[in-house]
Amino acid sequence: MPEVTLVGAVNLALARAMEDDPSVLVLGEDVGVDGGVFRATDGLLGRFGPERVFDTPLAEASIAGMAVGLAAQGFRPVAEIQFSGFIYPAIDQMVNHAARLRNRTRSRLSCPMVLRAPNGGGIRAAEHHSESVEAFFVNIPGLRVVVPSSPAKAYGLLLAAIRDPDPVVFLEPPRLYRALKEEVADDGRALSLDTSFVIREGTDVTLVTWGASVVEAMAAADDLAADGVEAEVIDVACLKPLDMGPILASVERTGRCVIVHEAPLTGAPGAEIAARIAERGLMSLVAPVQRVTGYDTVMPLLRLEKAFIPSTRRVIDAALRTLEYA
Amino acid sequence: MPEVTLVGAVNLALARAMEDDPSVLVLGEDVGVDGGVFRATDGLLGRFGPERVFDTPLAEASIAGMAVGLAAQGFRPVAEIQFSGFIYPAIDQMVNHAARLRNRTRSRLSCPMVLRAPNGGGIRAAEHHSESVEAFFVNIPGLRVVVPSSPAKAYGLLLAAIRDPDPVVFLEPPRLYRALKEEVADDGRALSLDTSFVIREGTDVTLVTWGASVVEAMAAADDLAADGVEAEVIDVACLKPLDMGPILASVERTGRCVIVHEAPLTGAPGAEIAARIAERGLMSLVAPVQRVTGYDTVMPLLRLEKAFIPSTRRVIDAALRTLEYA
Amino acid sequence: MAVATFEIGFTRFLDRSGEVVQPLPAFASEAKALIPLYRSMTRLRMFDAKAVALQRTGRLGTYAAALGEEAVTIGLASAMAADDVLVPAFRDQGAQLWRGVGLVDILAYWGGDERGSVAGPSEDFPVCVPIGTHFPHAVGVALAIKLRRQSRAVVCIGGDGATSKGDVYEAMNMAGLWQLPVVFVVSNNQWAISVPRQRQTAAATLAQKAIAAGIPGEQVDGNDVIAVRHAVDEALAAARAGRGPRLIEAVTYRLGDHTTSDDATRYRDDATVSTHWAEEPLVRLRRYLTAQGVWTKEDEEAMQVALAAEIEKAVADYLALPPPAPQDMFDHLFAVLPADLKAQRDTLAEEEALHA
Amino acid sequence: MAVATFEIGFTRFLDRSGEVVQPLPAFASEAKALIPLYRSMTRLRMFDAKAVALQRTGRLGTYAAALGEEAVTIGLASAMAADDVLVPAFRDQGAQLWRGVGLVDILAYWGGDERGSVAGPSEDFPVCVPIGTHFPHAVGVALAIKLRRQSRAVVCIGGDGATSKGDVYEAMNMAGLWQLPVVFVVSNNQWAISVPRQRQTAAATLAQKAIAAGIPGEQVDGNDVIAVRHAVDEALAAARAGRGPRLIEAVTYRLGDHTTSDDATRYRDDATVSTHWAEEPLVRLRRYLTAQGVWTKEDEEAMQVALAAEIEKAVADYLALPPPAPQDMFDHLFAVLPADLKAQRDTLAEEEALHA
Ligand SMILES: Cc1ncc(C[n+]2csc(CCOP(=O)(O)OP(=O)(O)O)c2C)c(N)n1
Ligand SMILES: Cc1ncc(C[n+]2csc(CCOP(=O)(O)OP(=O)(O)O)c2C)c(N)n1
Ligand SMILES: [Mg+2]
Ligand SMILES: [Mg+2]
Repeated sequence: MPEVTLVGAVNLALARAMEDDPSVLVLGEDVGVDGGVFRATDGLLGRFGPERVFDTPLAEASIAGMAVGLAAQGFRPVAEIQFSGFIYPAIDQMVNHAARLRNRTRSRLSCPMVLRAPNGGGIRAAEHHSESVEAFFVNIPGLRVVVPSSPAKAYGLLLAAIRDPDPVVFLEPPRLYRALKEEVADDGRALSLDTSFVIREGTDVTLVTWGASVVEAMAAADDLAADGVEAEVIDVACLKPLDMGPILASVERTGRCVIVHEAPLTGAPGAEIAARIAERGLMSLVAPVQRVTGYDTVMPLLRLEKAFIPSTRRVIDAALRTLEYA
Repeated sequence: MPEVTLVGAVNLALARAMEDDPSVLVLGEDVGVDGGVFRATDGLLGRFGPERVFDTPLAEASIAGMAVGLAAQGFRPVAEIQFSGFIYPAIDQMVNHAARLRNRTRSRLSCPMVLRAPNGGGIRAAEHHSESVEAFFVNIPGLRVVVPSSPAKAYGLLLAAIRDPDPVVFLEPPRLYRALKEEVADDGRALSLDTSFVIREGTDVTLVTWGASVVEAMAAADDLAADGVEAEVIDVACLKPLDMGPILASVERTGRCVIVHEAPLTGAPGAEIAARIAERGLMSLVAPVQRVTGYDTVMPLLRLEKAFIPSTRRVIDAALRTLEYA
Repeated sequence: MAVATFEIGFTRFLDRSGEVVQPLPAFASEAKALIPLYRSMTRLRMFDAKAVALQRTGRLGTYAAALGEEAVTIGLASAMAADDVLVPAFRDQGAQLWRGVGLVDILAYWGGDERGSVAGPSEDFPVCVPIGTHFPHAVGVALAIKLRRQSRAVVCIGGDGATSKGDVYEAMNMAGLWQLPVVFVVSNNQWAISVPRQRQTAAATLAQKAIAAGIPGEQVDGNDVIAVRHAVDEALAAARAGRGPRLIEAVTYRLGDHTTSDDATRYRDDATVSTHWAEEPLVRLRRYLTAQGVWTKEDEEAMQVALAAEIEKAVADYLALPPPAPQDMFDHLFAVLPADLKAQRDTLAEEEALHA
Repeated sequence: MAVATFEIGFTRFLDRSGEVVQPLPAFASEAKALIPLYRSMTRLRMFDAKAVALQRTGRLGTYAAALGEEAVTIGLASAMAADDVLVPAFRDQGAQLWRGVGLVDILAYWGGDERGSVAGPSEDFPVCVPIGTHFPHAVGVALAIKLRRQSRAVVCIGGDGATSKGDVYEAMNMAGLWQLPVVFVVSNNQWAISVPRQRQTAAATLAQKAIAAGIPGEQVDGNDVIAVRHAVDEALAAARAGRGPRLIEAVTYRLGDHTTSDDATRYRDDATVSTHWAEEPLVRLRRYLTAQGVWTKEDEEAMQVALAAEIEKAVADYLALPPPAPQDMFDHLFAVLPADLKAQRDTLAEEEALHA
């Protein structure tokens, strides 16, 4: 099994999906000869040709909108938005069309498309290149929202997203694109889009997170373990629909929950998770649910981005706060 | 004091703001001679002339973007989006520019604009005309999000929004536009944008809501009172920034909370409120926090819209569920 | 130094009095062949009138009649082959009807029932309410057709107001770039609700919007169904032959309110509207048919009776449609309903049962 | 029948060898008057090179040099009056510098510090990173100017890639409709990252995008600073006089990578790029100035020494900038920080203190 980076795994999954299914297309700005600004689509043009891998004009609204048309025709377009800070013009198409085409035609037409974008900071990028936008998609009925946190998950979840009969927004953390390598078997096996993943077991406190923040959550769990505190870590990965099963089961055991994400606090998916715990796991809780998140500020330019992104330190502090309750 | 409808109060506030401050402009599709499709801007063109009240081309992205430019120049544009289902193309401008212009220039430039739109269903309108979009705005740092629920609040909050030095998204429930009349003194007095409003006092359960759902929450409170259950009702009104003070204080007394809103459940502002209760009011809770909301479905066409909109019945049932806990 | 020059043409065959002003295209060489067009335009007008009446009496939701624009929507549909794909705006029930969507379906949709969008040629898009957002869909469909090397094409329709939207421009630009088989038709009815076409743009014609996209643009008399059909015919032939997209501006006039929610007397005077009645598309075609001796008063009466009966029947069927079940709102959200939605669906069903 | 015709012109004064190909405009009648332009273009090129070097050594964030496009950005800025408003794209540090923004500020911004956008003419917009989204801002500013009946104007800049965006079209259309005092300049450097201009649009020129908006469009040689300045001069004069907006396409070439994050060798070959070096704007102007006898080798050397010193000084000042405090991220979000944000700010400050 080859060791690949997360962006390498994205590339593998795209190639595998295209190999398996001639209706899969890859499109977006600079995805062709350049192979994507992060190289996620590297080599695909050479391998699958200009009819299946093509650059679009610079027009995010219509990249999404054109994908809707292709998908309605039975293609499976995988459209790349170069950075999630430029995804906003595509929201109109996602909410008003992609996510409702099946519903509004009572399944006469459907929209099996994927909208991929790098999402999040920590790469010393320019203004507008480090945003976390998942909150803009989780309220859209008919949509799936997926955020991988490792090469294996990127591979398996992206395959699942491409094969899914409905539209998926797939947000990749660029901070993890080349941060770690992992053995990934290119076996065409998709992961489920309906499951939260327990990635570390523990009995004292539940850390719930996704995307790049998985790194800080796992580091915090390591540090806490050194102090005798066993944290369970759950990578939600699929933010919508949301699988609360493992989270509620864990909180039932630990009684404590810290939610960690990079998006600004207010109205992000962490709120939804906390709300569902307050509804369905309340009686298990011995301590207030904590959220360690980006602040409700504009993502600062690079000199301050580290101060914005939830640190391991902040996760540990929050976990320890929950442990102050008996 | 004249009795006015909610849409009448919007009109009064616009006129008052324009009267008081020559930098206030009203713009949007059909806001001029037609007076807006709901008549919110009726008479303003005649009174303030075509340089201050003007129709724009049909282009929501640029209506918002042009307002940013006007606001940076010191005007106070109040831009109307005809229905909130057409507000999505404006999100890019709101998040990437309006809400961050002050921050990214360290206050050299600022953006005192208001983006108004009817928001919500219940008026037997066509497809895409009954959406609830508040969830798309509450995660945007630097923005205020306001939803009036009565003529008096519409008047006072809209005045405050127009006078506020920063951008405000102002979402008006069309179901209430003409549903009730109220005495509103046209005295130019603004309400605070930093306060949740306790609109009915009670000791047994806290109903937290905003916009049109205030109607069902109040009706539920009446019904519950007939059964001896005293519900406190809080109209959040300003969804961002969020004033948790009255909510936490109430839950501290009641131990029970039902959140009611029309937007689809997942990731709507109700989640944020529940999350904050789980964080800061957990120890007061005797019962799980309940949310009575629109379903996570596309807003159905008019034959089913009543089944989608939270009913008084559903609010009562949820309140009674919280009372099953001791 | 001039590096590029452009020209926008205008085409008309039948003038307002039904006189032929230039040689007719082949499809119109026999006057009789135009009768189906005339019949469909009349059917649309009668149906629209009925729908408006239903709305006025609370039995339909908001409705947008095509009054005055029948030649555009029927003309373009009549140029299409069965396997071409229609991507319509919200006022294009005429084109839908021509292509086989039932009167009942149109009523069901505007009556607030998603089942109204099931019928019709299976690849056609349902009508699009958010202005202009369907233009990129047409590009995607056309790209799909091109990738499959099929000889068919897409027709996408928008209004004068739609031409101000950025996505409409983006879509035309993409279609031009890739030389896709799509025909964009702008039904310039001079109004976007209360905003007159002159307040949408300083452009002298809407056809010239095509120049920005590097594609041909032309104007036709949108009240002359022969001109509309001819232009769309030619554009479709070019598109199917791989010669790329075109933009056709059909110049017409909205004779009625914007929709049943609108009161046009607030922003335009009846006198102006009246002058446009002299241009309207049905009369001129009837005059021509009559002059050619292929249409009589009796034909007219018989047609009207038959159409009225058809429409009455459709209305009765529509009114008899059983209401959708509330839990239907979950059933077409996803191919397979995810677990957390299934829970919501169950709750809804339970509550319905409980309080039934 | 033709109902509208259009023509796109092209203007050049200095060819690639620095020969004058047509009578010069008044501002250029004395060759000496062009020296400040030459000096600013050189300053920009030297500064860009330094910034790229800083990025390469980890002391600056991503940076977009204007290599090859100096005549566009300096030319347009030199045409502006102090009280005109600049609404720049992300590659327009040249125009910012001309208008008084400090070298240190440019470095601070691209070095990741919001304080870099404080300086400069107080009404100018900061650079815009999301492509094309600033075009509507320019419209708003121009409308403000028109409403106040001021005699000033706005200059808004975008790239060839930007012309594919819907908001860019929408903005030009609005500006045309209201005849606003704004000049749109497209710096067509032939590339949008890896996508060549031919893959953005089928339009023969980008200047013709203006036709859709009903405004005049023209091409100029974007490597000829005289042509750029002249066209913007004239457009600004028309705009200030109430004659509405224009679109100027400046045809130039991006000689370097897209930004420091880019590796242009992946998608274009050096040989092609080389041919464009023969067109670049500094050499041709220097040839002209030298031929006119107003510029010597000694002048060139003295200028380079002075500029290098100025730039070194700026870099030192930039590197000495104290880091922003983390809680600064709260301080310009709102005019008055709302209570719930104040709590977040306090927490952040406490945590910083605790773990310092
Ligand atoms: C994006 C969007 N904005 C606003 C509206 C509200 N609206 C419905 S129709 C209309 C005018 C459309 O004008 P035009 O494109 O000329 O079509 P017509 O109504 O004349 O057929 C408006 C503003 C909408 N449906 N979509
Ligand atoms: C809306 C948006 N989409 C994508 C990007 C990423 N991006 C940055 S520059 C660029 C190309 C811009 O090309 P052009 O407009 O020609 O300007 P140039 O870089 O040549 O100056 C792209 C795609 C962006 N900044 N904004
Ligand atoms: Mg119209
Ligand atoms: Mg370029």
